[in-house]
Amino acid sequence: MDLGLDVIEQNGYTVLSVKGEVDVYTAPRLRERLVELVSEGARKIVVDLEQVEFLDSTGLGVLVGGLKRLRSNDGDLSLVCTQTRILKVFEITGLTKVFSIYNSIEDATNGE
Amino acid sequence: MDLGLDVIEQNGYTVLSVKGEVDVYTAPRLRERLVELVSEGARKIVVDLEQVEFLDSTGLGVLVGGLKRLRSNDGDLSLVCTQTRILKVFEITGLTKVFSIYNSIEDATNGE
Amino acid sequence: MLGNTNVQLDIPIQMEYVSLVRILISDLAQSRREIDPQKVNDLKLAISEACTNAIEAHKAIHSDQKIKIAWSEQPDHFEVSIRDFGKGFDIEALPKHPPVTDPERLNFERGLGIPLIKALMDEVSFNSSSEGTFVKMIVFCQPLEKKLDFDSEL
Amino acid sequence: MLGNTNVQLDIPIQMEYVSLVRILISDLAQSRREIDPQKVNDLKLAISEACTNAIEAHKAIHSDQKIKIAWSEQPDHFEVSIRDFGKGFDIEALPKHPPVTDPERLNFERGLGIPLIKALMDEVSFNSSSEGTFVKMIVFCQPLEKKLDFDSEL
Ligand SMILES: Nc1ncnc2c1ncn2[C@@H]1O[C@H](COP(=O)(O)OP(=O)(O)O)[C@@H](O)[C@H]1O
Ligand SMILES: Nc1ncnc2c1ncn2[C@@H]1O[C@H](COP(=O)(O)OP(=O)(O)O)[C@@H](O)[C@H]1O
Repeated sequence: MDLGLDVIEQNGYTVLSVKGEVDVYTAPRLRERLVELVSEGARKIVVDLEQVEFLDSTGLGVLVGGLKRLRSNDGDLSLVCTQTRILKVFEITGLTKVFSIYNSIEDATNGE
Repeated sequence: MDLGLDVIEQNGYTVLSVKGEVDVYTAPRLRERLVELVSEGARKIVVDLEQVEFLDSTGLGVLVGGLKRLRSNDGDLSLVCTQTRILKVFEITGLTKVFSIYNSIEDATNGE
Repeated sequence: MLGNTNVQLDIPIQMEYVSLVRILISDLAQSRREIDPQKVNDLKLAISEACTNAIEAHKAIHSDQKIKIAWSEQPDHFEVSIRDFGKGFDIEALPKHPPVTDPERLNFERGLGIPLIKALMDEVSFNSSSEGTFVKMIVFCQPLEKKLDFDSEL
Repeated sequence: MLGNTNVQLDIPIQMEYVSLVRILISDLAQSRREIDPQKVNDLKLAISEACTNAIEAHKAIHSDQKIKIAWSEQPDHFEVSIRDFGKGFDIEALPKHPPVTDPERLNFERGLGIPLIKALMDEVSFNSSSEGTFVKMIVFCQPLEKKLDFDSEL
């Protein structure tokens, strides 16, 4: 199972676009990529979930871990997500209140 | 599992376009439709297999049965098929020598 | 107990098989009955969480025994169960997460699986002992409206 | 015997489950190794034929026992087996079809399943007794060139 992980720089933000299914088998790759980005100096990370087909609690955990790491480095991690089935997972777990979730990469990288 | 069965008349031929997977579960519907068409008077039938995703020996059997029924009524049944994976099944079983197989509905309904 | 098990799948103790279970269960749910596509997504997520836990439970005791997923159909619902032979757990004793507004919340990267299963399934039961765990999940085929306000439960 | 069974699926005696087996097996073949897509199609067809025969064998004796499909992985090949508990058959005694040029050929709508399995699989063995039938099929993962000129065998 492939997990697509593409990075672009936009407007001072590092945008990580995730493609495919994020579950217990693939989530470690997402975690590694986030850790790498932070260690390379990224502080404002946007994780674009628009092409994610499936996301489970392991995926949520990785995102929470990333947010924690960035906040403790004076950075932030926000999300792009409009898919109802993915948003639902954040809603049920209350994580919509923890993450800033945007409708588009443009919105997420517009600064405030 | 749905089997699409669409009929159009073209150039004096009855064209039955099959869509989906033809296996032991769905083949009876194909058989019924062929029997119906013959009993309604169709004699020159073209079975268009271009949208077939899967065809097993039960499907082959139904087509052989249809051909037999038509030949014994002074009719004929020919096929439209260009997909290699479907053609392969006809080749292995020698049925390429039993059926006329065309590249398009146009070719199949051009007379001869 | 399960009424009438229609399909049973045994998978090895490797995380890469969880996606196979999702494919199987979502195909079953979609092909067998009229069902709300969102319910199929819910089922895929719940079964993933339960299988992940089952595989983890076997890994924890270095068991290479397969876990068993069973699917059965009842007049108005589907039943999916996951059986493992790990050392079990006490569902009542699971730690509660701090509220989402608490900064401490960020220290909890795990523990979201069972709350998700409970929120997504129409009914769920956990039977766990030192012999292993049996999770039974029920989804009604006629879509039911379900409120998604489970913050307090997490 | 099967080396190492990775995945096992039990299905009920209903023809609509054959498509489920195809989905499972093709997902396994595609996700586990680099494999020629045409080989995956071959495997889907062979497994369909074998499952159809197994279900028919159970229907013939009104058995509602499930049939068992097992998947295992070896260094250079996949092994897929189908076990049923029907009354078995003698593969040597199967009627031969008339040549395709014989007009009589049109009277044979059946009997193409086993020839297809034999032509499509890299190796196949049938073990049949009054207790049931065990069909083992092997597909090499590194694509092999295979000539498709089996007319004489049919
Ligand atoms: N099948 C199981 N066998 C043993 N322990 C389990 C099982 N399922 C869940 N648990 C326990 O319950 C805890 C919470 O599970 P869950 O809510 O899914 O979150 P997570 O798996 O992320 O920890 C697990 O960490 C584990 O200790
Ligand atoms: N698993 C099985 N159990 C009992 N008989 C079988 C089995 N598989 C095949 N057979 C017998 O062999 C015959 C030929 O099988 P096959 O070549 O697949 O064609 P078909 O199923 O169309 O007859 C079947 O009709 C059946 O009598």
